[in-house]
Amino acid sequence: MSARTNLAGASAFVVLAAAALAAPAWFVSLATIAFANALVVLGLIVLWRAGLVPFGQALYYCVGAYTVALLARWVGITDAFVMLAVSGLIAGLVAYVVGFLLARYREIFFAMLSLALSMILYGVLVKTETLGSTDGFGVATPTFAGYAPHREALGLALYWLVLAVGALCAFAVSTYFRTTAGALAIPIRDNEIRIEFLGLSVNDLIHLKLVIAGVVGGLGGALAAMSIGHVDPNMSYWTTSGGFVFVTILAGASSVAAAFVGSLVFEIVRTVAVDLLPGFWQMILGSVLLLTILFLPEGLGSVFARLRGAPDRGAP
Amino acid sequence: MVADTCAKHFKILGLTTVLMGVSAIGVQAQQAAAPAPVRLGIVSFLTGPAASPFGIPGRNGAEIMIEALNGGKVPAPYATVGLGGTKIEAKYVDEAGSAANVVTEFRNLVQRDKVDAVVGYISSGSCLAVTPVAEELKALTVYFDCGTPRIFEEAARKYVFRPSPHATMDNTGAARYVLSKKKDVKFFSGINQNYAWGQDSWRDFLSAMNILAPSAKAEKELFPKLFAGEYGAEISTLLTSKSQVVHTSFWNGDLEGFLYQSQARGLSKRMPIIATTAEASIWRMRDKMPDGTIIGGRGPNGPLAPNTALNKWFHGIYVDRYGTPPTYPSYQMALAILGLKVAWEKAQKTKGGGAPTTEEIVSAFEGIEYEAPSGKVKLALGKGHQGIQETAYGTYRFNKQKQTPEIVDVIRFPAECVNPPSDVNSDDWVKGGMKGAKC
Amino acid sequence: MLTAFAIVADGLVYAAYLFLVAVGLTLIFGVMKILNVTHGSFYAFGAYGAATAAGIYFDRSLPDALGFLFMILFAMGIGLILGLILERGILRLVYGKDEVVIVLVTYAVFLILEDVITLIWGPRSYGAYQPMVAAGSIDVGRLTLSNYDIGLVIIAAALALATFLALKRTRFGRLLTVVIYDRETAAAFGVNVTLVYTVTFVIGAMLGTLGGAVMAPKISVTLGIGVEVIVLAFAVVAIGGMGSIEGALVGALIVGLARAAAVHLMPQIELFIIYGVMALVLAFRPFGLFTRAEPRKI
Amino acid sequence: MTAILSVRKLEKTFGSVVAARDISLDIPAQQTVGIIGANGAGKTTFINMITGYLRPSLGTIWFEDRDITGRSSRQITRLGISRSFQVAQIFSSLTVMENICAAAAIARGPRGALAHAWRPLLSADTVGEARAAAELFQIGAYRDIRAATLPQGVRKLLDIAMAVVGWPRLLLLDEPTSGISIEEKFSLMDVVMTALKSRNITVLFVEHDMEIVSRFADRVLAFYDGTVIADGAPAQALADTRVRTFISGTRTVPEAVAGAG
Repeated sequence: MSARTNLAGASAFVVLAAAALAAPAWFVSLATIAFANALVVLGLIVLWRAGLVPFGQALYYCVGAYTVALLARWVGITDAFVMLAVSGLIAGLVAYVVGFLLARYREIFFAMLSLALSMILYGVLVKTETLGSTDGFGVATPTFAGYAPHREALGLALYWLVLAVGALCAFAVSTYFRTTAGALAIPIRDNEIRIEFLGLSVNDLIHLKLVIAGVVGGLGGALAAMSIGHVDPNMSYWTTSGGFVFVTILAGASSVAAAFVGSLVFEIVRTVAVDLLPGFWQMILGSVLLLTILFLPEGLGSVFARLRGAPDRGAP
Repeated sequence: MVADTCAKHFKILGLTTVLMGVSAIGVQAQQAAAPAPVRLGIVSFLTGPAASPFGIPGRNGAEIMIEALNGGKVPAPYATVGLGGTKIEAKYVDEAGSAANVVTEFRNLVQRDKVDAVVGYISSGSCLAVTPVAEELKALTVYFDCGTPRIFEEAARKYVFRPSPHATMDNTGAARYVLSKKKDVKFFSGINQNYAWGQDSWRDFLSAMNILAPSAKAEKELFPKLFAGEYGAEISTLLTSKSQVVHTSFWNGDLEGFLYQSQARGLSKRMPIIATTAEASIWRMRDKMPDGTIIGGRGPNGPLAPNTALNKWFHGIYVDRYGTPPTYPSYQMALAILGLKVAWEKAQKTKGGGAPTTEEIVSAFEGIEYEAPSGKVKLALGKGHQGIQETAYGTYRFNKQKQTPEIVDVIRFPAECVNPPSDVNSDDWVKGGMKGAKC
Repeated sequence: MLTAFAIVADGLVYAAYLFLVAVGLTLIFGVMKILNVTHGSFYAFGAYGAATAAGIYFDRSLPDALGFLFMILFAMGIGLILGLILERGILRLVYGKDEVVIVLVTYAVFLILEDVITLIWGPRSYGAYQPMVAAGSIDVGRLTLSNYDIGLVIIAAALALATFLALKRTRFGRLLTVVIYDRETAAAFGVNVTLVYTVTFVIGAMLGTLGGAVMAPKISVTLGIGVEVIVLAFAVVAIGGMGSIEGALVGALIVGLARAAAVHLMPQIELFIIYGVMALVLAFRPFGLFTRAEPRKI
Repeated sequence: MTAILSVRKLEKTFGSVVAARDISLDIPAQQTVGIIGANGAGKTTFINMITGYLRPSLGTIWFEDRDITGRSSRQITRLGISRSFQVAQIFSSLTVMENICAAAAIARGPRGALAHAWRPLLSADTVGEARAAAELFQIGAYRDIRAATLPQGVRKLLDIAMAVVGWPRLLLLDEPTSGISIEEKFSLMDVVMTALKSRNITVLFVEHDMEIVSRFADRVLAFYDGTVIADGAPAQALADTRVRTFISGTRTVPEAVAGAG
């Protein structure tokens, strides 16, 4: 079973990677940003399965993005791989520290506290005038182990990087879902007490999930910063987090691939809405969200599950 | 079961691939029918808090300007149709959203819609985010409203231009006006929104005051959060201070709310408020704008614009169409579009006819001087990419007989008085004593 | 001395503002367990409604006080209609879903309503300053206070008292208390929970529009005012304890006074006050000041 | 015979309500003890204190010569005390096999959550362990069924199987037959008790049905008003006057009053 899934994932990866050569440049960069955001959504799915919905996941996105921007600005490092590794590490570290507090909370209190934390980072960045306050600052063009592409080549390189990191994270997370700690996500939502009575700390399990979500969120932010070429404190604002939760609802938590499809669909819907009705695109987005919840409560991922006849599970 | 869920991936990933493919095909179909006119992407806030004061007036300015250009109705020397005889086709895009959204939509305009140039951007954050992308895509981009001097000070740019002056002028001008009206200022305060625009504005104003009136002391430096709405505590703080003037770079909703509240509590009688963007609000606030408020319009725009034929024409067609006078974003938009026209036609002339290439327009654009409804502009800074204009400040008075806002005691400051010389960072220039200012 | 007085006065005014925007939110959460993002839209509709009413009423040389009443009634009328449409038309379809999913439903409705505002009122901003101008001001030393602000504090206090009495003394209020305390038992004892939900949501919506209506004279009614209010109200409610009216009152007072003190004494930290207080309170009392965790029965 | 569990002067108060008081007793290894008592008599409070869900107000609890008073349920589980629940506490989104595997993986694995993020839930040794437990409780046929859809009896057995898969030495069963029809009760208890005996587990079980108690228990603890009013072999304990009056209901109240007088 697992082998077949991995094969399917690998072939989809190859097809997606090749598709970039045929797709127009603007679409490649749209997909790059969409897949970078999908990493944050992937982290949300990890938490979502355990019934936890943070309204402040943008915290890690922003930490990852600023890490990339500051590495270039202060240290002079522009190598994409080094920047990614450091961003993931730092975002994970932030999640680890914050996790000691957050892991004790559930439901709406978890959501609100995570929101408060991300807004505190927002406040700090707004106060940091040397980093351009709300205007933010530019991110140096990344290099790839010595290779320094420009224009279309840069767009493709970034797209492939995002795709590769996305595939690795998707593989890692879906492997994690099969481990004991990973499989105990929905059980946390169903029945925390039983897990405690089996001898495992639910708070520790959640702490671990927070770190995983933080690392992938940080990687997402790092990749987004590289492909946007600019960072600003808005990346930590609550509406940014709201956007990620929006995509998670759209995608559903039933599979890791849904994060990528959902994120791409969201970007396409948004850009089409802005194109068609420049003054009223929020209305279109809101309607899409509402209709998704009403008619596809388990997200886009569930459509495929229904086709297969498998029972839905995952989203709360 | 657990393993089972992962088996869905195949179909989902398949869908993603199909989506990418379909979009790619759709786009290629679109590209086939390339239109003959010059295509412009016009970007401004069409939704959100900045739409009403800046985005919509900016778009309106573009709308009537493009219409008049296409009809060949703009007074001389701009009477040629469109750009060098070719009509303009505009596509209006919303600036609202994250930096990622702004950059994505910019790429869409350039790479998908194949526009010949992009004119727009109100937020400094947008301009900073778009600049490297414009350079990378070699896409001619003309900013119309964003204020940060950083765009051309952080690096030399090739494809990006901003005819409207940057925000340093607004605040050095404000300091000079205050001091020319109240020579004995001992204490002054500031209330600015806690984000880049407010912080930068206060820093420039403070530095300029420190240079021009070293004995005057900044008393309260208030930074309420953006869109706070309720300013009771800030007004109390100012009321209990010794300040003789308050500086603010608030705009639209925040400015109006602050002015309503400070009027109700007598603050505006105690000390004049110098509001660097208030020109955009006078037509809405009318008699609710306190008399004596010092009004800025981010340059010689609106009632502060020079009394020229071009200005009268622009003001006239705008009022006819929209029923309200044009405010500074409309003037800045007209400035940007006319700049593009001048550069375009100069390039065309150099070339000896036919549509100029982006490279040709870009080199023609550098350092041009021309006249717009807001008077003369010269692209003197940032290696010929950043415009300077004179600026003007005045004092507000609501004329009760004519039932109309008036700006009196207008003082005009020459461009070289309130702008740094080329190749000097504006922050350093102000802090270093505004050397070389020709007033 | 004057500064201390100013801090208290400003703090009370800000607290009144916070309480007025938070009370409807906490009521709906208490009864229905819905964290209602649409509350921001209610606030905005209330402000726009009040501005429209002010436009209709003033300039006709009618008494000012009645004009204020007209603005409030007009705005609350909008709240009534909007609340009914949303509860009957949309929310009832999603009852029983996860709390967080319902939050997202209200978020979706909020996005839609943001554009509905543009459709109805256009992008321009509106003023409704007449009541504040008419109210005048009084001087306390160098400090001039707006009578309208004092009125705002009185309105907030009266509203707090009224909600308190309504919950304790009226039949419907006691019914609400029962539903807040234990929904299932209430239903089992024959309380018509569906009706209670509808009425509560409509009252919450009307309180939201009331908040917008009384703030409208102080602010410029413009696009996006609802967004700012949401997080503010959420924070107050989270600090006080979700669903607790006393909590909203105390939360508003804490944040109001803390913010006023910050503006007067340390303006640099103003930006962090609300989230700082919220993170601090939640760190020590995870369920807010006025709610307690209930241990699960096994 | 040494005691596996010893409690001394155990007391639990909630405000002014006394839920348990002055409980002192020893349970020898491999004994099967039935706990009886009316609702609110303190049976579940007693179990909750031993398993760490409630912290005693006073008194001490010793397990295998170790003071476990006030330790968390998680730690106590790791020391070898397991429990089942009045309402089966199972993971309804997982299959029967996954439920038991989760229990087995936790019981066999280390304490930290991180260590569980490397091993698959369905690894060879947990599956083997889980399969054995499923066979032991005769629910192997339901292996791949989602727990949410299980019949009540199987839910109960699954709940107990999850408690047993970690090889506890002391097991507390909170009303194992609640919610089960009278016809099924005995067969269910047969399965459970046979399984537990085969693993040499000391058992405390709460039960309302006196027939079941007298059939399966070696010893009976009768709870009334927060304390133990009778302790002894089933025949002896069930014959106690107060037990007959307050718990088993085989004696009418006037007699009880007379007897008490």
